[in-house]
Amino acid sequence: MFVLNHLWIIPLLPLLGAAVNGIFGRRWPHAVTNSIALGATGLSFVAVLELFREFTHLAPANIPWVQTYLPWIAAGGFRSDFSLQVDQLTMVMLLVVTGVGFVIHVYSTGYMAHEGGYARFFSYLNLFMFFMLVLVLGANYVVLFVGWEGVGLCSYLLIGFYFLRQSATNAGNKAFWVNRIGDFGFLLGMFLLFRTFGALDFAHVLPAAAGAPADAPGQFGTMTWIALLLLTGACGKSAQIPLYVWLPDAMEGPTPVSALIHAATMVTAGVYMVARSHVIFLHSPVAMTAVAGIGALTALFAATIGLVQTDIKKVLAYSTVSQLGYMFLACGVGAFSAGIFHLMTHAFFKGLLFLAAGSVIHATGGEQDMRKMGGLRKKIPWTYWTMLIGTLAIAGIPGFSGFFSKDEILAAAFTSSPYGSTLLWVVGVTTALLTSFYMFRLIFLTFFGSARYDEHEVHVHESPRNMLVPLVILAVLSVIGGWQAAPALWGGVNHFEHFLEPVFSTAAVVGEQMPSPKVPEAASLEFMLMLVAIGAAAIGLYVAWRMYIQRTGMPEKLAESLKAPYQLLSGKYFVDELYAAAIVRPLVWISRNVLWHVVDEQMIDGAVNGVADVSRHTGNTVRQTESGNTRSYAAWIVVGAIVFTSLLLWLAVR
Amino acid sequence: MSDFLIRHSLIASSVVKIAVLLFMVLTALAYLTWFERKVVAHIQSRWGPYRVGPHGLLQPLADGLKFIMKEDPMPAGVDKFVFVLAPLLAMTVALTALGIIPFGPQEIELFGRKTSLAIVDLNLGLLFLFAISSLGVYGVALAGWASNSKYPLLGGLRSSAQMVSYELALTLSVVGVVLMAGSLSLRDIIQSQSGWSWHFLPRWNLFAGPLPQVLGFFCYFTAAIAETNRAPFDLAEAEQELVGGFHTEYSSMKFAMFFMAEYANMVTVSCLATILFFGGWLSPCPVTGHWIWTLYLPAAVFVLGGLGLIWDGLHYTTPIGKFELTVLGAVLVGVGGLTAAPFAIHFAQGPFWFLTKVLAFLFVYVWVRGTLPRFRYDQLMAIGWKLLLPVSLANVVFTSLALVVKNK
Amino acid sequence: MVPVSYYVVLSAVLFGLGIIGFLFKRNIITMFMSIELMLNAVNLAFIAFSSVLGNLAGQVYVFFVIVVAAAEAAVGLAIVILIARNRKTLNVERVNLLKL
Amino acid sequence: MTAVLFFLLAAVAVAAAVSLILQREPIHSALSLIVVMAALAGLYLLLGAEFISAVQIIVYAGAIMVLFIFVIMLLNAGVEERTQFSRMARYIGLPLAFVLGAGLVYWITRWTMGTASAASMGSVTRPLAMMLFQDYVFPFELTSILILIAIVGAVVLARREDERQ
Repeated sequence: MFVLNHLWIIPLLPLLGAAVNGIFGRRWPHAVTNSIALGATGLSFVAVLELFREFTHLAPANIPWVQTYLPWIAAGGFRSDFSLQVDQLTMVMLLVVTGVGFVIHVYSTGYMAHEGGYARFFSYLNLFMFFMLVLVLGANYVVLFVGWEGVGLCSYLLIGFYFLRQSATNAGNKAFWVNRIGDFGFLLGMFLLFRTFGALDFAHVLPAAAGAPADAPGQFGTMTWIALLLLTGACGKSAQIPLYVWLPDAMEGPTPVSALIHAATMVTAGVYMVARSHVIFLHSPVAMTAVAGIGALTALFAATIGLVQTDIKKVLAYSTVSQLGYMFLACGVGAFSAGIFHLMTHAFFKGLLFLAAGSVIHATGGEQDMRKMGGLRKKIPWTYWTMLIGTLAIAGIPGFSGFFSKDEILAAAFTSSPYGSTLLWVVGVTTALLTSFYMFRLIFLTFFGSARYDEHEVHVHESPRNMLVPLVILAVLSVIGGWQAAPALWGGVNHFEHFLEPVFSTAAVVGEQMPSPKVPEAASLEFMLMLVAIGAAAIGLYVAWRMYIQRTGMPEKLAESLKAPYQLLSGKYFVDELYAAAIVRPLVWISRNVLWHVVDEQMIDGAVNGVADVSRHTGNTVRQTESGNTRSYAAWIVVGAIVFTSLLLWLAVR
Repeated sequence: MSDFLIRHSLIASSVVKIAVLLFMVLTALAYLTWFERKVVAHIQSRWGPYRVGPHGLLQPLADGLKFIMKEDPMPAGVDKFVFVLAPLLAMTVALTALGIIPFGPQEIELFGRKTSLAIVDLNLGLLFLFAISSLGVYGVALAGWASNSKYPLLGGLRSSAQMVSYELALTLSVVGVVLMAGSLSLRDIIQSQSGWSWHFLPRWNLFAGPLPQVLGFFCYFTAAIAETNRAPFDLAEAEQELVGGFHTEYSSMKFAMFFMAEYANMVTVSCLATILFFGGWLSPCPVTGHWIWTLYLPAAVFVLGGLGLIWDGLHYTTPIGKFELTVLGAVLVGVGGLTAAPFAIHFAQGPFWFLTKVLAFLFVYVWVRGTLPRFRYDQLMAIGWKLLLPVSLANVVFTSLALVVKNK
Repeated sequence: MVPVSYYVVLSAVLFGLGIIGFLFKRNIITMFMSIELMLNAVNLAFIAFSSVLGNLAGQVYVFFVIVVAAAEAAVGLAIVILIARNRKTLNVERVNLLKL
Repeated sequence: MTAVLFFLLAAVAVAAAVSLILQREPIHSALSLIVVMAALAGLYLLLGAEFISAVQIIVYAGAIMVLFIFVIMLLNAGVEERTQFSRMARYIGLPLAFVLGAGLVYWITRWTMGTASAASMGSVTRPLAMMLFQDYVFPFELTSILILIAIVGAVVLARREDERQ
């Protein structure tokens, strides 16, 4: 029961690592920095494992296990403590975060070995771990929000890690601002929550919400508003339409960062939050529909963009966005456990893919454009194989983890009523097809065909072992990561879902108030859907093979023939430009011409200078009395004496 | 007439006492100058005044005549008011101080009113004595300032600084006695010293009490000499460096006033020394038992002195001398007989012993002047601040400690 | 016997005179004396009240006032000497560098 | 008897205070002030505060004023020049002083107070000492420290520059 009683250990270790590295690391050799950073993360991973062991022996009555450390804010009726909480959902997140995080730390020691600001990088990374753990461990929305903002900060710092590159800093700012919008919504949601339930602890809010009456379909009640506001925050953090624009640019950061923060952990915080407050969402059909719709739309949208990207990391970024859409879709159709399941598997294979991509970039000496690669299969076999596994996983090839999670989501989307619908399912399947297409496109462009780079300049070399080992680990995980759900195929029990049952049981509770979310589905139907999904994946694979292995001239022709759509896709639907024209430029104009020239210069400076002038002039006038003549002063003293004495006497007689 | 006097007996008696005291004191002062000159002369093995009268006994008269006769110039550019005020002030203060001194224990009957042998008998006598004598500095300072001349100014500055400095030591050195007597009234202080230790040693503060006030007396007397601007502390009127000091510009009666003020101060200080440390009017020998004959000591002294004078007069060269000395001797014998008379014998004791002691002190004054060289100014200040002040403070502390121990 | 209010009135008058002196003398030393005069007036009031109330505290306070006056005189006159030494004058109206 | 003495001394005190103001020669002002103090000492005697009156003479007349005169002699302060730089003091100074004084007198006369009884308390010296060294011992020590500080300050202030080293 040690770790359970001292939950604070888990987040504190990375914080210490961050502090030590951040303060002293600059003078230390890499070995020391490594040992500290890895030690901190690894220890907290071990602690999480131990926690898991203890957690399994915990009586169901004690779950969620809440530990309150010290009161933080106590203002009037509002009270918020530094309190951490553990339940099954948190457990999963903890394992993912610390596990993948540790692996990526190990990878980073190899990847960043030749970069400047080594200690700074690891200090940021540890700091991110700390905040992420706080986020998932928080027992109330406030602590969760602290972690939420903290990871946002770290993401900003790490995107702008190469702060000498203008693009990097811009990307960092962009991420920060876009997240602000989401956080604004999140805050409003929290306020509304507090106003409705008088507390922000999950322990209070969720049961209360469960007890509260649900909004009718199409009704915009309090629940709906809360849910929608929270959804805004989730969209910001998890890069959903319309706030996804920051994630692709976030690829400016070092690849491990992309892997850890912008694929595996942080960007899934939104999903986590939605799942955490699933009760509220379940109480508002509108919100559920919104979640599902946004998720599906994002998934398809990002996938289409991913089709034509040439930057290897950009492709992965858009695929991340679309996968996140998948998760939202899952939550939107009430299959929260499926969403979390996909979150986990996605953490495995997308982390793997990013790391592998990083390895490729590392191998080709910083080259990110796939058109300048090719034929690397022989040169960097380890990377090739692991990346292939990751691709298979994400494409949903049976037996790999991605297959199980994606299949579950699609099934839920198709079957679960009232949320599910055929349309959602179709979108999901299409997305799956596109996904497998662009992923295999990536593989073929990178590893097959003839080398399109200059052999003499670029000496392709396999990455060092401390980069390959993480790849292998993640590859293994991407394979077996989904097998807990496997038994469901032959009518067995889905262990993962079963494990998360207690958390989402409230969904069942709510379910009694509305048409049951899941109709008992016929195994045959299930099987059918599965086949369709596999088929979609296969088609994607085949088309990619046709286009990039057999008839390599085809893509250009295609681009020629379908010029407009191609431009549209490669221009990412010109969303950035749209935002720039619609929001950014007006804002800048207003800031410059109104806020700066009018408010700041006229009003604020005017007020300050005015005060200064007034005091100066009064001083000038009063100064005349300071004649430096003692006798005048004496006279003044007498005046004071008269006033004072008369006052005293008046008081005495009155 | 007489009943008027009786009705206002307070004023009347005071007036009479003042008149008598003034007469006696002024005469005494005059002859004090003669005394000093004689003594110093003999110390320096000279004859001193010899011409005017036998043994120069009429010299004071001559001096007085000279003072009165002399022209009294008012130097140019002096501040007239202050210039005149200064000597008056000095004189007045000096004489006023004498008014508090009690000369004897008994009370006398004046206009049906018993009053003591002092003009006033305050229960804060000592304090007022110091209060008045602390004003003495003004005479000197103002004189120095008003003369509008550099030597007086320097002298005045010096003496005012000197007096202010030594006043501290003077006052502090007395505190021991006051503590032991537990009173500020001179009469009480004297009374507190009555009695004998081991039947022969009078319990005077100098060598009796919880803590013999030897230190106190040393400080007191040194400071007193400085207070009165007497040698060796007479820097205010150091002829060699400042011509005449603060009274350079003064002449005739004004100068005489300063002169008299100085001697009056000497007398006051001597009286105070007698009172504080030597048991005032108390007889040095117990008048009880087989010491009873000492009651006749005054008479004996007077008679023997008178007889001696007569003998000397008979052998004197000049006829006037023969006459005067014999007459004087006869008067003395008469006085001696008077004091031996039963109705006066007890009354005579106090004044006799008191004046004897005072005379002794005055002799010491002159003796010191004739013996010691003058101090340098820095030495003067050093002695005042670095020697007398600490010592007298220590004296106060030790005395109070001794008292505490004794009262335990 | 004299009513105490007479004494207090006298002290008030002396105090007022002190103020006038303080206002109308130019010589620093004389102004200083005026201050001393005011202190004395206050002392008189103290003593008068202490005697009418039969409470010696008033006299104790007078004692303290005198002590403080002594200290004040010591320091103040030292300052006066400095002023006279530096400004070569004792007229306060010519010692007015501290202005504007 | 006391009434006569009171009015006598009071007249002397006021006259001397006036002359303190009117004299142009600092030393004359000083002398007038001494007279005031002497008169006040007499008044203290009338009020039965004999000890304080003695202290008044010793400290004020005997020490403080000597210091004043000493400084006057040292600086050779001549007749003060009647400059009129301070409009404030020139025009409203006198009215102010009169307002204050008159106001005080007015208010005082409004109160009815007992009569001062010198005889009421006999020799106050002993009880005064008791009070001073028992009830007020702390302020007493404080004043002693104050005096010490004043001495040091005066010495430091008054010594010449070249004596510094």
